Formats: sequence, structure tokens, C-alpha cells
Amino acid sequence: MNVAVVRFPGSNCDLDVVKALEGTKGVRPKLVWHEHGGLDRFDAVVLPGGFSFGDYLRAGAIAARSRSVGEVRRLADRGVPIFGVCNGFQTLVEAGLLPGSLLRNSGLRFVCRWVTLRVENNRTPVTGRCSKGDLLRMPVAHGEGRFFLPSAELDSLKKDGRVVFRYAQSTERDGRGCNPNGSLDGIAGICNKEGNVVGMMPHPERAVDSLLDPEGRSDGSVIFQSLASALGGAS
Amino acid sequence: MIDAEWSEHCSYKSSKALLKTLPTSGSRVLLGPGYDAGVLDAGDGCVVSLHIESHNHPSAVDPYGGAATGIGGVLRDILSIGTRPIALIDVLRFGNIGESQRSQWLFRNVVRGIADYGNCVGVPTVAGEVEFDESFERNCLVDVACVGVGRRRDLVLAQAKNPGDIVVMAGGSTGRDGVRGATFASKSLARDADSERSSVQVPDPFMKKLLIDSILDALETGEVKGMKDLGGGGLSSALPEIASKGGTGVELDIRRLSLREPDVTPLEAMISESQERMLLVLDRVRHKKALSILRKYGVPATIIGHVTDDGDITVKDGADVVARLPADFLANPPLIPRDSRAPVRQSDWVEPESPPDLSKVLLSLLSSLNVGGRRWIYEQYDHEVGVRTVLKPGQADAALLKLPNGRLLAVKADGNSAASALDPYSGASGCVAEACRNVVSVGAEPVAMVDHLQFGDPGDARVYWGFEEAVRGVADYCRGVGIPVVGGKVSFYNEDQLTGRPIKPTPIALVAGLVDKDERFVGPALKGRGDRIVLIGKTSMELGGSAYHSTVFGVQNGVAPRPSPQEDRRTNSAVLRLIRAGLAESVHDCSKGGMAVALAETCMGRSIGAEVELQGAPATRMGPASLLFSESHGRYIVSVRKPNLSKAGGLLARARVPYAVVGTAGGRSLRISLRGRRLVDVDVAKIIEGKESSISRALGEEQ
Amino acid sequence: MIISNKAAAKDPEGDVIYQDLVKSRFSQAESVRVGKLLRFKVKAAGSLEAQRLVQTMCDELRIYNPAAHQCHVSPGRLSE
Amino acid sequence: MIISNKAAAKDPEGDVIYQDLVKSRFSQAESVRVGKLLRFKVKAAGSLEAQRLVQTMCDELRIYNPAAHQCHVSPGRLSE
Ligand SMILES: Nc1ncnc2c1ncn2[C@@H]1O[C@H](COP(=O)(O)OP(=O)(O)O)[C@@H](O)[C@H]1O
Ligand SMILES: [Mg+2]
Repeated sequence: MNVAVVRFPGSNCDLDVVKALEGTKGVRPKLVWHEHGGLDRFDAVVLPGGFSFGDYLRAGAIAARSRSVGEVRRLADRGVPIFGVCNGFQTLVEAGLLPGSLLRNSGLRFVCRWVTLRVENNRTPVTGRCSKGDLLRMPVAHGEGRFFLPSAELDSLKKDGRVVFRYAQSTERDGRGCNPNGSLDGIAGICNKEGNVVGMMPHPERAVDSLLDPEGRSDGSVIFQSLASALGGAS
Repeated sequence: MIDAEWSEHCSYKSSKALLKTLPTSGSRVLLGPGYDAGVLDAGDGCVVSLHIESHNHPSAVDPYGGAATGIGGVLRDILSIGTRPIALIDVLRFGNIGESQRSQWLFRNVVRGIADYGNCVGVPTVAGEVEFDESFERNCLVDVACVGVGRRRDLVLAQAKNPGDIVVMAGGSTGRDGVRGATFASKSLARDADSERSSVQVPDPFMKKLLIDSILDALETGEVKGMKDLGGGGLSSALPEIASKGGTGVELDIRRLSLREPDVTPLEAMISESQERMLLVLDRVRHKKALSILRKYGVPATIIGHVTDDGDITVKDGADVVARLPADFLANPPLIPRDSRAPVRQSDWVEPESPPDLSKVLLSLLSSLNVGGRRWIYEQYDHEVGVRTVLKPGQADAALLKLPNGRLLAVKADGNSAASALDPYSGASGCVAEACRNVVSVGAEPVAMVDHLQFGDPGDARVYWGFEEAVRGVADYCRGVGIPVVGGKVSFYNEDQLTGRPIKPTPIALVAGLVDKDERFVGPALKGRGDRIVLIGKTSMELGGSAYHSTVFGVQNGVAPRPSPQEDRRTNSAVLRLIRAGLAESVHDCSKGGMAVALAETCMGRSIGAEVELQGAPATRMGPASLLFSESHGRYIVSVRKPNLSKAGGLLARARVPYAVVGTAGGRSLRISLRGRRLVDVDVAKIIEGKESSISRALGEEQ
Repeated sequence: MIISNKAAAKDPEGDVIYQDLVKSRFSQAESVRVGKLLRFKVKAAGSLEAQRLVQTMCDELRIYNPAAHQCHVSPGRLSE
Repeated sequence: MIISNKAAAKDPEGDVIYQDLVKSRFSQAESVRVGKLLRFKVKAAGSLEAQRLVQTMCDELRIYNPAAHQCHVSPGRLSE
């Protein structure tokens, strides 16, 4: 199954995502330059992290108006899995493919640290291999990740089960609180009504290699394996 | 042009002769000092490049932009030899941020500047070091180093070898920014910072990211014959260098430059230090692919001239020749001899009596600014992007990075301005020793280093003496342990513009080490309850410039620690053998705050306490406080599983390394005794709390 | 044109500048709010048309995010 | 109060917004410059005094950096 990883000027986790996908059975990743198009040949599209267009104006705001995101919009309507990580999530929100906005962290500083996520919805293409309530360790690294949504919309988002990940207390000692950016309701990832468009702030591609995980785990792998399963590429 | 090119900053008028005494060759060295970056052979055709830069004066005026453009500069150096930047290291010096508003402002903005730039270009900042001392109140130091990787066959040199090749300017437009920047850096900070407004540069990390991506792609075409970053001195410095190294000349038309403002004069264009620009020498015939790659990324690129065979730099403004000078003459300025005089020092220092409660002393040391944790800083840096960072900042003594060939690269930078102020020879050799130890602590063998020597006005004979001593210290130590210096930087005229006082001398060493394929690496944290704690290396009465002195007594006096390269060489290799043999569960070196702080730090990672008795510790005669807090070099704290203890002991004894088994891991507190008398008893939770909150507390932020 | 956070989205930066920097030293100050200013230079027949054009751009290009921001366009009298 | 990069300095953010977002879709637009707006609510006898007070605050508290930025204080008629 072919997965496009869209590269914008300023993307910087594009190769990391490709590497994570290359290590996943049943998927073949390909980097696609944002102006080149042809995304409809792929079975799924990933928008990777980074600072597309320098994050000028707002994170993801300029990328959201690019040609490839126009294509992504059509694919999303057709039910193709679309997965945005960090800047990719910001781009999907700026494109209106996911609701709300990702504002500057409440601490006003960029934050890079390992967090624990609780899986709240395991019916999306990137969480199918998880159980509800699973705790996953992976890092966040962003300056604009505070999820915000007016309260009426937030209620319906929750009611529809569209919160996919929340920041959670880690199993071990973690005195500093677990919400790294002040997101409403601790929300770390959400999906659209149909469930095929998912965005998350933390970086699963950085938690695939156990060598890089301070606890020697590799919790990010399950996200990419889920995607492979959802595409029918692996059992 | 001559003014810019021959300024101290670009050409080392005062330092070149001395720097020649540094050992620069080694079996892994492919390129040493004199190039944009040092290059090491990491095996299997893989190379590692290293470089360090400072941006002190611009950062003192505009901390955010100055620090950011400093990162931009060092990235260019790594890129310009054809290697991909994979990690940044920052070394910072500020005044007391607990007391000075100005220092807080400098500190917050420097860190944010580094974060915003490094994060945006997608190069992780993986390690660093910080000190706070009043002498940096108005002249903060912002040193940034970068590590790159590449393939040996892809290296590009800063030279123009073939007449006829074209010279291309890629990247941002040329403006008046930084005009006179290099000459500015070589001057003391002006009294009225505002009058130097032309040297403020606006960072554009996005353009830098595009430059990096496009140039790395363009290198694949084979059309790039030479490359040179535009740093201090701008074109007036870069052109003579590529021509002189290639034995050629260059002719360029200044009108072809894309200017940001219409009225930039030819002279200004030549010396402009506008950021995010790179000079490329492309093949005379085959250059279309490279140019089209630049275009794809939206990087402006213009052909501004070509390589000639006349050995001259010819600058034209349209049809008019506005300057013509021999390249060699510009690239090789004369050396200036300097006076040096050793300061007179009183030698009647008497060690003051220590306070009775050493637990309290330990806690106040741990939560002091110079020993406390650095999370406030490194959490703002993306230290994971690129999925290479095995050991991350705060996790171990050095950062550890995955290389494409399966080896691991360790890096850490260190400096000690308090010790260097007392004795620049010991301070400079000591920072190399410490950086080596940090690299050894994770299991890597030190293979090369770059240094950065930062001083006041070299025209002051006492300052210049300190500089000479520091160079001698670095040279002797490196020769002694067999580590080549593959690059470095000198920064003079660092002084307080109000008082005219120079900064404390601040030599910095960045050491890189390698862990072989499938070898073990370790961290500093105690792992298992019941593991035995081994202290390696001898403690002497060396409290000069120690954290203990400045925290408890507010003084910096006495004998500064001086490392012994011969002993360190033995100790380091023994520690490496312990790690490789799988005998060491954890390794941490003793540095600031001495043995007591090091022990406390080993308890933090997994919240495991320790019971320690120092009776048998190898040491000269001294009181308990001195034993706990002396900052002698060459010492490690290693934990060993009980069944491995005799093997580990045997290995150390055979290596003739002094050591003692001093304790056992376990419990919830750190207890240290001497001959049965309890000296220290502190909860691990308190240790963690004190250590983690020091910067936030100084800044007046709640945790 | 000015972009600022809607009240519900909070303004942590303004709050911090006020709380940590301004408040203790200038008792006359009551609050600080932070926003982003974009200055567009456009060709238009008059100030009203210019204003309308910029508003259209901001809406269509989503220069601000209506979920969290408010946007205010005014003709520029400020010197360049 | 408006903070922006000095006129002679680059404004990379404004340039990118113009080049990559605005230019191709609105040919009437000629340039974009970006700045930061801080809105102070202060107690003062009149608009002039308020203006002077804010200027003092901005200078003393280093709300902007004179070496890199220009700062323009004007009394607020903009709605909150
Ligand atoms: N400015 C900085 N930027 C990034 N990391 C830093 C910085 N300062 C310190 N660190 C990290 O914090 C940890 C402790 O640093 P330090 O106290 O200098 O260690 P050591 O005593 O072993 O030299 C290291 O992992 C180091 O890389
Ligand atoms: Mg150490």
C-alpha cells in the first residue's frame, strides 16, 4: 500500500516519518513535493511535522492553502486516510479539515519532552491496533499546540468520540503535570466526523526505535502498524 | 575591504602564531583547522564535521537576533563543506539572572533565539553548558557549535580551482545589515549600543532551511565545485579565500547581486554580512541542474561572476572596475606581536572553615544557578528531530547520536571561567579534561575536539598573558591525551562596556567521541538497589574557583584544579574498558560541586538513594568539606553489580588507576559518612526538587 | 489589519507581560493584550475599497482563524 | 503600541506571507509587513498622558529592543 508523505518547504520530520513507515510491514512511503500533486495515486497521505513556510503567520497557515492540501481535501472527502502529525495537524486545522485551532502553548515557550498519551478512540486508521485506554509514550515538540475550540463545539466533539488522544498522567512519577501546552481538556489528537482524517501533536515517528526511547519502548510503532492494517497491507 | 578582511575576527591577527602550537593531526582527521569546519573519518566512508562559533557582541545588543544568527552562521560552516548539519550544541554565559533584570532579559531572549532558529531549521540542539557570573553582565557569551555528517566522497572545499567556473550567490538578498559587523566584533562593545544599529541582523531560519535542503540536493548533481559560506566580512572575505586556496582569481559584477535596498554602495555590498547567503562555484558548462534545484526550493540564486586565472579579485560595477587586488594579499594578513605579562597573585589564601551542616551545603549547591538543572533551557530546544538522539540533554553527561554507519557519536562542550580566571592554564586544560570525561562517561572514546577561546582586549598585556596560558593549556593537554584539535575560534574584546573590565577568561572545549558498532553505552543514573558504588580517581585539595567556594563564601580564590593528561589517559581508558566489558551499570564524572554533587546526581535519574562511606577514598589529607566539594579532575562514580565487583576491581588495579568501593545503592536518601561520622543525609526527593527548580526560581517563575 | 485572540481563547502572552513585567512597576496599567499586525500595501481606488479588499483577502486566505481569532481591518495612517 | 522590525531590516515573515500566500491570488497586493501589537489599558488624565506613559513603560521595561525594532505608540481608538 502506498503512502504519500507530503514535503512542504520547511518540513523537517518528513524523512523521520518516511523512515518510520519504511520500518512498517505492508506500506511503501513516498516523499511528494507539495507542488507536484498526484496524491490521488496513494492509499493514504501523511502530513509530517516541521515548520512549513517557516510557520510564518501561524503554524500550518500557509501550507493549508497549498495545492497539495487542496488535493488532500478531495481525498478526505472520498474517505482516504489522512494523518497529520504536529505541523501536519496544525495544517489540517488551518485547512478546516479538522475543527478548532492550535494556539501558542500556555507556557509561551516551545516545549520538547516525552509525554504519556491515552488512546481515547481506537476506531481511527492510526489507532486500530490499540485498545481504548492504552497509554503510549512519545515526545512532543512544538510551540503552538494548545488545542482550542469554542465550548459548544467542544461538547459535540467529545460526544461524537472524536477525541483520539489525551495527555495523561504517566505511570511513573511525573510531578510536573501532564498537559504540556494547556490544551483544552488535555486534548492531544482528534479526528473528523467520518474518522478518516486524524491529527495529533506528539510525534509517533520519534518513538519507533527503542534505542531512542529513554525507557527502551517503541510505542510509536503501533500507530504506523495501525495505519498499515487499516490499509489492508498487513494482518 | 582590507579593514574587514584584516580585522581580528576574520584573520586572527593576534592569535595565529600561538594557535599553530596546537596538535592538529590524528588518524581520523581529514580536515583540520583552517577550513570552515574540522572533518573526521568516522569509518565506512562516513565523515563527521565539527565547528564552533560565537556571536557575543551581536547577542549583547540584540539577544534574540544575535543568538539566532549565530546558529545560522555555524550551520553555514557545516553545510559549506558538503555535510548535513545533524546537531547543535550551545554554550552560554550570563550575569546573575537571579539579581539582574538585564541578564534575565539577555538569557530569556538568547535561549529563545537559539530555540526558534534551531527548531525551525530542523537541527536538534542536543547538549550545551551554561554558567552565570557577574563578569558577563553586559557581555554575555553565546557560543554555538554544530556537528554534521556526510560521505567522504561528497566533501566540498572552499576553493575555486578551475578558471571559467561560475560564481553563484544563493540565498537571501544583500542588504546593509551587518555592514562593519566583523570590525564591530573585534572592538569592545560600544558605549551606546544604539549607535551600532547597522550590525543588527534579522534571522530567517526558513530561508536557511531551504538553503540546507537545496544545497544538499544540489551536491548530488556533482556540479558544485566549491562552496563558501558568507560570514564575517561578507564577500570581501569569502572571495579572496576561495581564490587563494584554489590558486585562481575571481571577477564579479556587483550589479548582479540582488540587493534589498537600491542605494547599497559597491563597498557596502562587498562587506555586507546579510544572513542566509552562500557562495557556490559551479561547473563552467554543467550547472543547470544545480540551479534548477535551488529554484525548486524557492532559493534565489544569481550568477555574479566567474573564476579567472590572474590571481586577482576584480570587482566591477557594471563595466567599471571598482577594485582589483591580489587574492593572496587579502587572504594572508600580517601578524601582530603582542605583549604579555603575568598578573601578580597573593599566595596567602587560607581555606575558610566549612559550615557545620554539610547536608545544607550540598542542597544549596545543587539548587545554585551554576550547578542546578538546565531543563528550563533544553526543553525549549527540539532535541529529537532527525531521530538520531539516543542520549538527550539532561539524560547523561554527553549527548549520543546515531550515525548512518551504525556507530554512535558522543558530544559535549565544557568550560570553567572561575577556574580559568584563577589560572588560565589549568582552566583551559581542565575544560578539555572535563569534556573528555563527559564523553567517556557515556562509553565513547574521545577522538577530536574544537576549542573556543574568549578573552578581553588582547592589547592588555595581562589579558594576552591569559590567552597564551590557555592556548598552552589546551595544547599540552591535547598532546598528552592524544586528541587532535580540528578547529576552533578566538573571540577578543569581550568586556563590560560600562566598567571596561574584561570578562573572566572563558576557554571552551567541545569534544567528540565514538562508540563502536554494537558496543555498550551507559548513563549516569544508579540502576539497581544493592549495586556497589565505586569511586575512581584521586581527590586533591583543589577548591579554587569551585562551586562550593562561590556558593558558600562568595569567593573565588585558592588553587584551581589542574588535570594530569597522563593519569587521565589511563583512567579514561580503564573506564571505557569497564563499560565495554559490561561491568559498569552507570558512569558519571565528578565536575562542578565535586564528588558530593556527582553522587547526588547519580541518585536523581531513578530516585534511588545511596549509602556511602568515604574512609578508603583515594585522596590527599584534607577536611571533610574539602573531600566532598573539591573539584579535582580525573574522577568518576561508577556503579557495579555485586557479582561483577571483583572483575571490575581487577581491571582497575591492573590499569593502575586509584579507586575504592565506597558504597551501595538503595534507600530514599543519600547518606555520606567519613570514618563512621555522618556528613550528609538528604532525601532524594529534595535533591531532585532543588536541582530542577534553580533557573525557574531565579527567573521568578513558579515551577 | 490586526489579529488577536478571542476572549475565550485567552491571551497568555498579554497576561504574562502584564503580570510579570508591567504590574509591579506601573500601577497605572490595568491590562495588556497582544495581537499581530499585518500591514498590506494594496492598489485600490480609495481607502474604503482598500479596506474591503484587505478584508476579503483575510477571509479568503484565512489570514486569521475565525475559531479563535478576531480580526480588525483599518486603513493605514501609520507611517511606513 | 506597535513593534516591528526597523524599516531597513528584513521582514522575512511579511515576505513569505506575501510571496507564498497573497501574491498569486491577489494581484492588487504589493507587499506585506508584519508587526506586533500590544494594547495597554492605563489610567491616565488624557490621551496624551496615556501615550507618554506607555512610551515610558515600553522603554523602561524593554518591551521592544531599540537596537532591532521600531516602536510606535498611539492612543487606542480601536475597540477592545
Ligand atoms: N545550554 C544548554 N543547552 C542544551 N543542553 C544543555 C545546556 N546546558 C546544559 N545542558 C545539558 O544539561 C546536562 C547537564 O549539563 P552540565 O551541568 O554542563 O553537565 P556536566 O557537568 O556533565 O558537564 C547535559 O546533558 C547538558 O548537555
Ligand atoms: Mg559530567
